[in-house]
Amino acid sequence: MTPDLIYDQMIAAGCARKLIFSWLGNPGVGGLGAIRRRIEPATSDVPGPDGAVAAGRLARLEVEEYSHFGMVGRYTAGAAKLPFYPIRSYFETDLPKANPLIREVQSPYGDGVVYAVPPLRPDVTIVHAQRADAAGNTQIWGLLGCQKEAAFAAERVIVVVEELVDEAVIRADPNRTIIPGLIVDAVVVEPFGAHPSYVQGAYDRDNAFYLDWDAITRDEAALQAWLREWVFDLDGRAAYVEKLGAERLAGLRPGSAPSGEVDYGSYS
Amino acid sequence: MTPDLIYDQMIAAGCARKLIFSWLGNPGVGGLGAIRRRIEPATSDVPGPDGAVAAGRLARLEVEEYSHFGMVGRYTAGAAKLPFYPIRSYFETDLPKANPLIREVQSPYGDGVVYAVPPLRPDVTIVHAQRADAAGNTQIWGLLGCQKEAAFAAERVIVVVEELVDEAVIRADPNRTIIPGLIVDAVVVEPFGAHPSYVQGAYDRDNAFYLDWDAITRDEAALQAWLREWVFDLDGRAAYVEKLGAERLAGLRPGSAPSGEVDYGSYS
Amino acid sequence: MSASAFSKNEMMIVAAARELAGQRVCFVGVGLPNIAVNLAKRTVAPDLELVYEAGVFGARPARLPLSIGDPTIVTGATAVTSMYELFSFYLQGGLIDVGFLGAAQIDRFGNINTTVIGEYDSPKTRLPGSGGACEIAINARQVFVIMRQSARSFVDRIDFRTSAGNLGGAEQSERIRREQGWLGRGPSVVVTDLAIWHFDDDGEMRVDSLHPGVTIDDVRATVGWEPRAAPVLATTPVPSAEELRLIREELDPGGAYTS
Amino acid sequence: MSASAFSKNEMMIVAAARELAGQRVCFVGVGLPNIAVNLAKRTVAPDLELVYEAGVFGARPARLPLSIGDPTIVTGATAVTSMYELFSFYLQGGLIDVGFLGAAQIDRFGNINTTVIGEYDSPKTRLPGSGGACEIAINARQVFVIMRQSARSFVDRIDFRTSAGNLGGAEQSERIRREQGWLGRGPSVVVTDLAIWHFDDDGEMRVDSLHPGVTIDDVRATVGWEPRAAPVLATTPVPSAEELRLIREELDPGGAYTS
Repeated sequence: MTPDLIYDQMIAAGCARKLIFSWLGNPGVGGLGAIRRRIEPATSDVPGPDGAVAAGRLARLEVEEYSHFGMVGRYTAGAAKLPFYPIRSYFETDLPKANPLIREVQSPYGDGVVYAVPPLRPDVTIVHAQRADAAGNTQIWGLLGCQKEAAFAAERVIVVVEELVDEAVIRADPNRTIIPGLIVDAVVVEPFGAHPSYVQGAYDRDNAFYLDWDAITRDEAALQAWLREWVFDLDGRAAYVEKLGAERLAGLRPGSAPSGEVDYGSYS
Repeated sequence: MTPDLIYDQMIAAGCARKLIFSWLGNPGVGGLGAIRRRIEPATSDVPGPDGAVAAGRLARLEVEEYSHFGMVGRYTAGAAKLPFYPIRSYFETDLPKANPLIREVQSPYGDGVVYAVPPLRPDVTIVHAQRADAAGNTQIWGLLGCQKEAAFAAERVIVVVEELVDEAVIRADPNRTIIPGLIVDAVVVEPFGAHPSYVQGAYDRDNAFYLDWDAITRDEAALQAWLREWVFDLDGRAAYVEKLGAERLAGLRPGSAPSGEVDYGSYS
Repeated sequence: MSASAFSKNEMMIVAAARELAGQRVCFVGVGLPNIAVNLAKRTVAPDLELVYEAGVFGARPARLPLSIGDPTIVTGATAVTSMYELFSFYLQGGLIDVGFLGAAQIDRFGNINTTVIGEYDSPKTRLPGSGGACEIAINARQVFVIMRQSARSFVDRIDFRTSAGNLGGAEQSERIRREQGWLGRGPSVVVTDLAIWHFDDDGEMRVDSLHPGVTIDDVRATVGWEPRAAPVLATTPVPSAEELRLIREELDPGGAYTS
Repeated sequence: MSASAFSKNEMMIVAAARELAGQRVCFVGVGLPNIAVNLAKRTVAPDLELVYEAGVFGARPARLPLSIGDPTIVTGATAVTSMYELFSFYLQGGLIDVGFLGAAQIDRFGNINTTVIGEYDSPKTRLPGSGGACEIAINARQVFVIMRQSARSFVDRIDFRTSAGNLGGAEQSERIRREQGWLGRGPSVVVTDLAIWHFDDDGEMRVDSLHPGVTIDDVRATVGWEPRAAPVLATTPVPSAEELRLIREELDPGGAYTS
């Protein structure tokens, strides 16, 4: 939906053929070089300094582009098994010309036309959350984005959590459950798994990383070196977190802002 | 959406000309006599024993009928200013024949037809909730039903709450806010305001009332007598609650089932 | 009533509950399905995920819910969602294995009426309406029905088709389900106070098991068409002492459903 | 930089923030709008309700949000919703008074490009894309734009119309807005590092105020058409010491936006 640093990394590593999105960038900082190099002909013709995964050797990135609400509508239609989702966006813009999957649909009440977007059904949706139980029942607070819709729309769902909790913790507050274990295929317990991004209540965005990325992403060699150092040469995510160092991570911890409790009542 | 006792009371009192709904009844108990008498010709021809508000003197009740998802779709379209909402219901049922507002709409992707329901924009939506602040920011836990959609779809919104709380209570847990004060026209603080129904964590359904209602609603005279005693002759809702009696209400209090707390984190 | 004696309603509820053995996710309808599913959760299907249309997934009601919007279905549940999300993502999204419905009228192909007896615009009896039934009927993978059986309820022609069953037969039903992309295969069992019915390949229901003390003539006398019976009719096993105890002590101590 | 001196970017942000005086509900776009709106909330519009597209209504960010999905917009907010609900009920539902957008290119009628420079299929520069901008542009009651002004950004023809402004002029814009039932009246102000622009009755933008030290020739040199100017050009009041303090000490101590 909103490709940022992690997409830039995956695309630099050659993991993607096509991007379906509504906004791309390094939020609050700048652009994403690996993605731009695979979209802009002037830069994508330049071979990268590195071997097989250098940008210059990779095919142009296919692009299928919507607005935010369009992407939300696509996931919603995917989750609800609807053939389309109607929204009032796109009139008098060039987006329907750029993307022929954005189509008009007539209201059956004779009051005009709206635009439609088609359902999106990801092969896999990966959601990061504060906590889940072993059955995959997942709770999130703070921004929810479009994670529920993207999970329900997907063929498979992987939940990455800061903390594995007892089922009783989940069942004590069922209104916080965003994704039921019913649709979850795997729960991965990986503290700091959202780094360099943040998790509400757990840690802040590592803004130094975002700022540093701006220089790295402009230079294909630097990007490939970063991938070697921080991805390929490390034995999994735990090693990545260890390499970041305890001090850096501790500096990302927010102060406390407790929610308060409510009472569901015991009815027996 | 699901007319139950309070609708039966309002219709017996002559407050309604038309019912737009998906299910009607006394949940878990039986039927709603006042409504049935204004729909079934055999009974609606019988004049009521009481004066102007007797069922027999009132016109037949207009009926506009959907399924649950149809009503949800109507409110959703109303809240989102969509000209229609598409759902996969109604195929091969008699509902579209009974209600010509249920119409087919073609998918613009050439993969068939779904049904559409039209937007519903209530003049007023009344929501009962556990708590709100003075600005109308309203929090609900437990069943959410279609209250958010119905509130956003409405011209005016009245929130009735068990408890008025400080703004800080709301802001401590923004994920629990279902309705923002922005769309609320009035906050009414009325403990036990949902009686004889329940409020999660606050009180249980007064089941004796529902059982008693079955006899009352079958007999127009008994129903009108109930309205006199419990509505017309009382000076507002507080008098109704007082008349119920502290003992009866105390018996409806559930045990405690606390939600636990989460931490939003302080990011400054 | 002694533990060995039982009412027709108790037999019906027990038989319906047993049909849920091995099922995973059940959408619970209002009325009789509510008690049958709650009994199943306590007996043959402890892992059954109960879904209530008011917006609950994974309910663990501590008592029999008085309605399908009872607060006891929320406390201790896995998840609460809006009705929008429940109907969109869980039901229409195809996550429901069994939809458990009641009915006022049913025909031989399992089509259901819960709307009106008589003409729609001038009904003899106004019934509750669809609620979520018409969408459960086409989106749940299978539909189970529980209802009392009588000449007024098992009819040759239902007065209003609220919820689609096997339509005019299996051939038509399968074609339309395929064409429309319905996720459900339609009705698979009807449990009454007299018998257990399943569906033949042509989509018509067939008596497979008579409850203790019920004869095939009792069934014929309460069906508005010439009913089909399995070549060898089983007898439904009587309720166990534990099943009866659960109904009488935990689920329906007032006997509202079962007396 | 002393308190009395200020950068062009600081002047732009201060001028943009002041335009929000008296407004109630503001949808905050990514980038420059984020800092302008947060400054307004601390100065001319303390009651402003900040709406962030990631799903927050009534944000009270304790610091300048690093992005429009920063956790500081959640803590202490009035409400968090899904993006679905935010775009459906708040934005498309018509509850937003002002949508505050940035832009890479703008034309004289306030149409905006944030998609590509050059051909769409073979772009010279790939920009971020619409995000929520194309829906904000037609659903927010008014649109405010903040952007740096240059011959590359104020162009006679934008390369791609991401978000509708006054289309080919007010007549066409009003007709289409009426026909399509758009809730928004379109762009009403553009604030740049040089000037403040509003829109004439015919839908074309007009310079109303020049920032201190800027001449109309500076403006002409950075606009790809012959720009219109108000008969009497105002001079934008300089940033106050308090406005500068808020920017430098609280909102952008690193100077990312304002240096």
